[in-house]
This record gives sequence, C-alpha cells and structure tokens, in this order.
Amino acid sequence: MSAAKKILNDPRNAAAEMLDGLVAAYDGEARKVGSGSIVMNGLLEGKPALLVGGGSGHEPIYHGLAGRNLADGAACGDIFAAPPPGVILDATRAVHRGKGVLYLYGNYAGDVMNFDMAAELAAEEGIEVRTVLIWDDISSAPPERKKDRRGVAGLLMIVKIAGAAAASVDTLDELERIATKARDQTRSLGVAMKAGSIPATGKPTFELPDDELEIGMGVHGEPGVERAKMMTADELVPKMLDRMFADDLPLGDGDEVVFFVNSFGATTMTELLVVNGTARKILAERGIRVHDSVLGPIVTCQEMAGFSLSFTKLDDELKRYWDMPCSSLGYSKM
Amino acid sequence: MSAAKKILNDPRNAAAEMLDGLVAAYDGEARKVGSGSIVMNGLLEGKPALLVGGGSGHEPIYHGLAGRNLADGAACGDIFAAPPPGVILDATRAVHRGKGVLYLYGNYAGDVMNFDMAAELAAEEGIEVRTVLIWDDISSAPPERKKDRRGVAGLLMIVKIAGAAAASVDTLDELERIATKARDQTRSLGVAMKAGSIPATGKPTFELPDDELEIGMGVHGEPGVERAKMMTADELVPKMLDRMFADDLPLGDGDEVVFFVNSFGATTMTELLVVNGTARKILAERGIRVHDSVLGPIVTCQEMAGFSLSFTKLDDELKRYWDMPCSSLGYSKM
Amino acid sequence: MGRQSLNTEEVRQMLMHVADGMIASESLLTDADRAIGDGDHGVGIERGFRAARERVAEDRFENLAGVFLAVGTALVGSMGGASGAVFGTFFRSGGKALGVATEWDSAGLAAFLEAGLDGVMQRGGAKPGDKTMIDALEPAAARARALSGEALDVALASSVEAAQEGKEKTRNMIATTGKARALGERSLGHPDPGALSMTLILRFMQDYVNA
Amino acid sequence: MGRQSLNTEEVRQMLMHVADGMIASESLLTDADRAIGDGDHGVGIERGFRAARERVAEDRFENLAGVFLAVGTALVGSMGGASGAVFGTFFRSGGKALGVATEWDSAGLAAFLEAGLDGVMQRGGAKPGDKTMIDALEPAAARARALSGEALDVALASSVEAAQEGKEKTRNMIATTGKARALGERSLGHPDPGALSMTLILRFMQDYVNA
Ligand SMILES: Nc1ncnc2c1ncn2[C@@H]1O[C@H](COP(=O)(O)OP(=O)(O)O)[C@@H](O)[C@H]1O
Ligand SMILES: Nc1ncnc2c1ncn2[C@@H]1O[C@H](COP(=O)(O)OP(=O)(O)O)[C@@H](O)[C@H]1O
Ligand SMILES: [Mg+2]
Ligand SMILES: [Mg+2]
Ligand SMILES: [Mg+2]
Ligand SMILES: [Mg+2]
Repeated sequence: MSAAKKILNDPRNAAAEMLDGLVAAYDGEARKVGSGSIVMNGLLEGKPALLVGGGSGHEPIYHGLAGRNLADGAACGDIFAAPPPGVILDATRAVHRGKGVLYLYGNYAGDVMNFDMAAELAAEEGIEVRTVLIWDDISSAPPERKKDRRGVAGLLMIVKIAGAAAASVDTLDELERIATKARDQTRSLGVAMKAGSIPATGKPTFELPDDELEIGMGVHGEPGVERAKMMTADELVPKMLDRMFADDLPLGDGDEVVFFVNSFGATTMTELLVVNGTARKILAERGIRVHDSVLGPIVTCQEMAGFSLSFTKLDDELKRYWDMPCSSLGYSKM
Repeated sequence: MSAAKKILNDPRNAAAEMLDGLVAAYDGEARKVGSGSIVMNGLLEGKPALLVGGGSGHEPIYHGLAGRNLADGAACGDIFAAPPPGVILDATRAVHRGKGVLYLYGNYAGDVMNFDMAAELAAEEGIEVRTVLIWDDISSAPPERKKDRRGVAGLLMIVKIAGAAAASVDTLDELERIATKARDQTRSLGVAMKAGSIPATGKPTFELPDDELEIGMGVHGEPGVERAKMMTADELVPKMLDRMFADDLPLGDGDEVVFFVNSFGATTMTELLVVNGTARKILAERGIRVHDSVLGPIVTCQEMAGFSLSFTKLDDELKRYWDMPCSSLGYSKM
Repeated sequence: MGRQSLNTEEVRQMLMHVADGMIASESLLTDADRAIGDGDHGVGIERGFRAARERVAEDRFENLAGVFLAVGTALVGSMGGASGAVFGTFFRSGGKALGVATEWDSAGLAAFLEAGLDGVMQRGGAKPGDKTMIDALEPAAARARALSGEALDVALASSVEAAQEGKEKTRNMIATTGKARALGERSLGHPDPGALSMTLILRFMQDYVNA
Repeated sequence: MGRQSLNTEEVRQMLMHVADGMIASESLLTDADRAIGDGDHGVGIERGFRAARERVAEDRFENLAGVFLAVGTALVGSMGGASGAVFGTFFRSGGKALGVATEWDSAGLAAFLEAGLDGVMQRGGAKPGDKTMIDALEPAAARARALSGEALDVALASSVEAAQEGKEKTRNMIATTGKARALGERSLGHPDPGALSMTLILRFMQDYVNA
C-alpha cells in the first residue's frame, strides 16, 4: 500500500495547525485557549461547563464538537495522544463559570491519566470537576467489565445530549446525571477494512490482508474481535447488529433510538447509505424506531476505511435534549 | 494501487440501494418518488419548488441536500450518470405546488440533456419549469466562456441559498433570480491527489503518479489545469487562491463570503483544517471577511483524495438566506 | 448476392444482437471513457442495452419504427448520463423517420441515420468536430445516403467503415462538450468513447446482416 | 573501578544523553506500538524528550531532584497520551524521593526507581503483569534495591538487565490496559512498547555512566 497523499505542512506540527484552522473555521464564535484548546465565546453565565477532549487526528471530533448547545470547550492532544494536563487545565479555567466543570471523554488510559491530573490541579484552584467516561465500544470488553471498554463513535450522541443539557440545567449534579444516562444508553461497534496512518510517521496503524475486514476495530486501529473475508453489506450488517443486540442494553419493540452510521474516513457516504438501508430493515423487523439518523465521517481515524454503527436508546428526557438545535463544525442540527 | 475495499451489495445496484438508505435516513421527513428520487414530505403550499439532482456517487450531494429550507426534492441518476428524464419528471410532479419548478443542477452535457427532456415533458403537462445551471468551477473554462464551466462544490452554497429562498418567496421569478445571483457570486477550484473508483468497475477514474497532484481536477476526476509535484498546504493553497482571485468575481477589502473547504472523499478533516488555516491567513491579508465557514466531505467523488476551495460573495439578501436554519443529510444549520 | 433488406422481426433480432454486443463491450467503453471522461460510459451503455434487450425480447412489433423507438425509449429511460439522452434520441429520432415501413433497406438505413443525427444535434447542440459520437454518425449517415441505391449489406458495410474512420479522426479532435471537455488538448490521441459506441452499434448491425 | 556516583551536573548531562537516545529511538518505538497499540508511542516519546532536552539544556540545577523533576514536568507537559502521564510521573515521583541530595549513587538509584514505580502505579492503577512499562520498571527497581550497596555503574548495569528481562517477559503477557488492551491474546508475542522505552531509558543512563 503506498502512503496516503496528504496535504499538510510539517506533519509533526499537524495537530497544532489543525487547531488554528479549526478556530478560524468558527468565524469568531470560538477562540484558542492556551496551546491546545478551543473554547466557545459568549458562554451563558450561571451554567455548569462541559469540557470534552482527546487526541487529535479524529477530526471533526473532539474539538469540532465545541459549539452552541454542545461542548463549551475541548482540549486537544497531539495526533492520537491525550492532551497534557496543562492544556486541559487551561481549558478548564476558560469554560468554568462558577458552577463546576464536567469532563466528558473516551475511556483510554492516557486520557484518564491526563484528565485526572488536570482535575487534581483544578481542584487545587477550587474548581469542582466531575468526570463521565465514554465507553460505548462493545467489542472491547464484555458487559461485566464496562469500565474496560473504549469510547468510540457513540460519543457523538453523548456529547450532543450533554451539551444540550449543559445549556439547560443549573447544576453540575444534573449535568453529570444526564451525561451518565446518555452514556449508559449508548452502544457502538465498528469494522475496519484498511488502516489510516499517523501524519508524523506515514505508517499505517495496522496491517490487514487485501481481502479481509476486522469487526470491532477501534478508532485508533486497535485490534478487534473477528477477522473475516470481505463481505457484502447484507452479510456484514446483520453480523454487527447481532453482536449489538446481544449486549446488555435491551432493545426491542417500540424502543426509540438515535442511530448513527459513522465513517472512519475513507469509507464513502455511498457505502454508509447502503449500510443504513440494510440496517434499517433489521431495526424495523425488531420494532425499533429510529427517532433520528446521523450519517457521516464524524469520528474518524485519518484515512482509515471502515465504519461503525451506534445507537442511543432514548427516553423522554434524552429525546428532549437530542432534539435541541445545536451548531458546531462536526455536527449541527436545525 | 489496490482496489478500494467497499462495503456494498451488488455494486451495479449501488445507486438504487444508496437511495433507499438515504430515504430511510430521513426518518419519515422524506419519501422515495418513482425509481430514483427523494422528495420532502409536508412541503409548504403556495411556494415555487426547488428540484436538484445529478448522478449518484457524490454523496451526500445532490440527493442529501433535499431538506427543510433546502431542496424540495432531488432526482438521482446512476453512479456518475445524470438521471433519466422519467425520473426527473416524477420528481417534478411530486414537488410542484402550482407555482412552477426550478431545476438547479451542475452544468454537464448529460444533466442538461436529461433535465431539458424532462422539462419538455413537464411543460406538456402544464408545469412551468425554469433552469439555473451551476458552473462554479473556474478551472474548466475562462470567464468569457462561463457556460462551458462545470458545476462543482460551490453548489452547496447555491442550493442552500436557493432552498432558503424557495421556502420564503412566492414566485418562480423570485426564486430564479435569487438562485441565479447566488450562482453568479460563487467560484470553486479543486485539487486531486488520488483517484476514486466507480463501484461497478472498481477502476480508478484517472491515473496520477504517486508524487504528483493535479489542480483543477473535476468531481468526476475530469482532468485539470496544472500537474505538479506534491507540496505543502502553505505552497498549494496560495497557488489555488491566486487563480481564484484572478477570476472575474472581484473580491477585496471588506467583502464578505461564505468559505467552503470540501473534501473529495479520502482527504481527512485534519487536512481540511490545516488548509483552512493557511487559506484564512491569505483571505485576512486581502481584507476578505468570512461570514461563515463550511468544512467537510460534502461534494465527493467516492474515495478520491483531494479537496476544493469555494466561496460565495454575499450581499444582504444572500446573507439573509444563507443565515436561515436548514436541515438535511448533507448540510444542516442551527 | 447480399441482403437487400430486413423485415421488422429481423430488425428486432438485429437489435437483440446489437444489445448483446454492446453489453459485452462494457469494459472497452469504460476504458475509453476513463482516458478522457469520467469512466462510466461502458456501465451506462451496458445498463441501457440490458433494458433495451429486455424491452424488445418480450414483444413483437408492428413496424420498424416501433422496434427502433422501443430501443430508444428504453435507453433514454434507463441510462441517464449524456449517452442516455444521446443514444436514446438517436434511436428514437431515427426510428420515427421510418414511418410505417416494415422493410428496412439501404434507403431506410440512410433515413434512419440522417434523422437520428438531426435529433442528436438538436438535443445536445454539438456539431461535427466537437469530438462526440456525431463524428462517427455524421460520416456514416452521409455514406448511407450516397449508397442508398445499393443492397442493405453493402451500404451498411460502407457506413461502418465511414463511422470507423470518423471515430479514428476524433483522436485528433479536442473535446468541447461532455465530461471530456476539460481535458482540452490532453484529449488528443484518444478516440471519443461515444464515437466508439456509435461505430460498434453499426458494426453489430452489420454482423447480423452478414450472418 | 566503576563510577560510584554522579553529581547533579553529571546527572543533567546523563539525562541529555538519555533524551538524545530516546529521540533517536522514535522509529523503533513506533513500530512496537503499531504491533499492539495505536502506533504513536515513538512520536510521543520523541516529542517529550525533545521538550525535556530543551528544558535541561538551558538550565543549571540545585540538586538531583531539580533535574529529574524538570525532565518529568517537561514530559507531562508536552507528551500527552498514556506515556506522557506515565513517564512524566515516573521522573517526577522518582525525583521527589531524592530530596535535596546532590550525588546520585546506587542507593539513590534504588530510591529513584522505587518511588517512580509507586507514582506510576498510583497514577494509572496498573500492576505488574498488566503488560506495561511497570513490567520493566518493577524488576529494575527490585534489582537496584538489592544492589544498593554496590557502585552506581554495577547497580545500574544489573538493573538494565532486569528491565530487559522484564520487557522480554511482556511478550508472554496479555495487555489489560492502554490501547493494546483490546488486542487480548493477539498481543502475545510482542513486547510492550512502554516496557521497551523504560528499558531504553535505563540503558542510555548506563551508557553515560560507563562512558
Ligand atoms: N452534446 C452531445 N452531443 C452528442 N454526443 C454527446 C454530447 N455530449 C456527450 N456526448 C457523447 O456522450 C459520450 C459520453 O457518454 P457517457 O460517458 O455515458 O456520459 P457522461 O459524459 O454523462 O459521463 C461522449 O463520448 C460523447 O460521444
Ligand atoms: N496504566 C498504565 N500504567 C503504566 N503504563 C501504562 C499504563 N497505560 C499505558 N501504559 C504504558 O504506555 C504505553 C503506551 O504509550 P503511548 O503509545 O505513548 O500512549 P497511548 O496508549 O495513549 O497511545 C504502553 O506500552 C504502556 O507501557
Ligand atoms: Mg495514542
Ligand atoms: Mg457520467
Ligand atoms: Mg462518462
Ligand atoms: Mg500508543
């Protein structure tokens, strides 16, 4: 496989230049804080703050989910690397409006350690920080060991709902409760066909034979749970959904979900739509009602080919927050 | 180059299955009409209709721009092929509410012939049809021969503005006038690094040496105006903007634009953001103010690597329509 | 002694043969379009002629116009793209010119090709020299007119030659319409994919007539 | 007769040498992380040790703790990722244990490694056997404690051996933390990238001491 042809400047500087371009894309609605964060301007006073973040290279998330009725700010690390504590602390100070800060991010050892270090520093400054970890990837551990699961594409729904809640509620308790509920109601499963590469090395993050795919592969190309020969959408999607239905979130007749078909990068929207067609037939057979669909490359891994399926099971409260309009680089809703 | 690994069913059936998945993704807000069209439900009565369309394979456009305050419907052809007249006619009947229909689509021989044939059939049924052709690609002909230019990524702004107008104005005249103005104020230029492939053949639409790029390449991989060695964002973007500034749309101090950085597919959002950073510095130096930014893979060519820059110069009227909220698979705005 | 003419049923069979041949030429036509266009010409032609084949396989037709129109309508309705409109219009306009005739002779061939050419030129506005299928069709129509006193097989064979020569000349033309337009000078050296299709259509007609 | 100890300036120079060595190991570490993780370990280590090198190149330090803390703080502040927290914490916790000492001997080595190990385990919650850098660090610390009466060079050489053996044993472990966790059994056979880094850090210290 020949190396991806990327238009960048110094690849080692990609994350920093990405952030500058991101802030510019907000056209004055957001600003850069410290060396690695984006924070929205004009935040509502008297509200608990929502801070997200993680390694760069998965654009538009996480930093592209800073937005109106979305995250108040995002702390960005280098490509695939959690942000350092100092970056997170700067962002924490900038989003804080006296009501505490919720850290909402994916459950990776690096992120947990760095965000925890930042939380300790923030506490020393009298800023109350709570943490909700995102662990929606059912392939990364069995349901009993949910805390060992990775955070993947389902973060979109969790951050969307938490962002709407952050703009609506008055206490950190409430925000934490709602974000936790959204997290607990969300599941994802991915499949990969071809590796992406880190700009600085140009090397693919994994190797996969030309005629194979891998179910359960993570958004950094972490290995999955099943390798198989390439197959059609009608063969693959039921396999994936069966695994999801077998997880511990009961989903059946009359349940309502947000359904998200995410591309990891190179997989085309044409494919996502074909996959969606297959999936929707199966959901309909089970009586699962899709309240809203999202399709597109939102949680990506550079030029990796593959996609993931995610759903969040809604109750009235989650639905109300899901339905609120929002605006960001990564996801907007009228 | 090994063939792209795509998850589809019968590749020759990709366009049809894509459309079914697309309609499903609208969760009841839109329906399939005839064999190849998507039409929004609950259209406002008494308004002129906006119908877009074109070949499939560029998802999310065109059909993913059917939406609220966007296109009332879209007629889809097979991959890279204009829709047949019968498909367009079915969609025309479905969107028509007694005030006529505006056809708004890219200036390709195939689209023009098929839409014209449909317009003749519609006229026989007493439906008034007007046509505004999109020809924003500055690389495809000099300004004097604008009618020879292709329609590329700038269609996003033109359809967005026309869609907002269609929901607001009362006559086909007004809609045609506003769409024409948006079209006349829009310019685009692309660059490609690697070909996409048509699902049915799996063959790349063009060949490009591993270390070269081509400026001006079209969204079907049509050849461009300048081949060069791979270069950095800081080298490439000024080259592209210089060509755009040299075109016949005066752009300077105090002018306001919508600026759109579009990926053709495999080019990552990371790259788009780096490119945006470079571009915004140059725009700022010229005193051009970006009223709103759009970034992402919206006008794509399967897994083609490359991107395009587009802008629409705004006046008060265009800005008002641009700022209206909208909702669709391809582009939404709070 | 060659074939003087075909009756309606034979023309139907001929068009089935043309359809089979065009379907089998997908890859050839795709490659031609990859060189100077968007690489979908073969796929479109295949889709169209599958629909046409299905359409004329099931039916008996009253006259020549009926069967040519059926093919054209199937192409227009199924192909889309430039070539759906162009080749659909070619068969439809050409067919209409045959009125209620039920025997296709060399005069019928000339009438068919000339009316088809007119229809295509009206539809798309291209002229000879623009590097389109017109550059194969126009010399073929002229040759058929010149030989409209001869036997059908003679006139057709010569029209194929003219089309073939016309197609070859498109190598030296710069495309001014369709997806190949932007290629400008770089389209030089490559034949136009639609001109290749036009030539093949006539060649498969000839194969049937000679068989 | 080997080196008994290093003074603060020598430790600073040693850490410059470690930084150079780690920067040069980028590709090795990246490949190790590609095999079982997300392929960024080398890039992170390089970024961190460039920052650390810059930080200690400019400055003179009062005592050992100062220079180790400076390295650790530079790693935490620049690297991010699991290894930024882990290796930063290692240098910071280890450094703090040295109090105001200005001579680094084998007892200081043991104190440094033990306290570093404690800090890392508290920070990330991993234990020996989880296939992390702890599996190189823990045996190295134990060995240094056992040899804390010997000369620094002797104790360090033996600690490097212990780290190396520990790193090799990670091949037989299944990752339960970090990006490699999901690999499960497939992480078998590959050493842990962080354990490799830990071993290299000690190896470059040894190179300086022996030089
Ligand atoms: N205006 C026109 N008049 C006649 N033939 C045309 C015209 N435009 C395009 N063509 C023919 O169509 C062919 C391309 O067909 P095809 O690849 O199927 O369509 P598209 O250009 O829509 O991809 C060209 O090679 C040319 O011969
Ligand atoms: N909880 C932990 N305790 C100690 N070391 C850890 C822990 N988690 C990860 N590591 C170490 O970090 C290394 C991975 O570092 P790196 O690739 O830079 O970070 P990331 O996993 O964020 O990509 C692993 O090989 C492992 O040795
Ligand atoms: Mg990482
Ligand atoms: Mg085409
Ligand atoms: Mg074509
Ligand atoms: Mg790593």
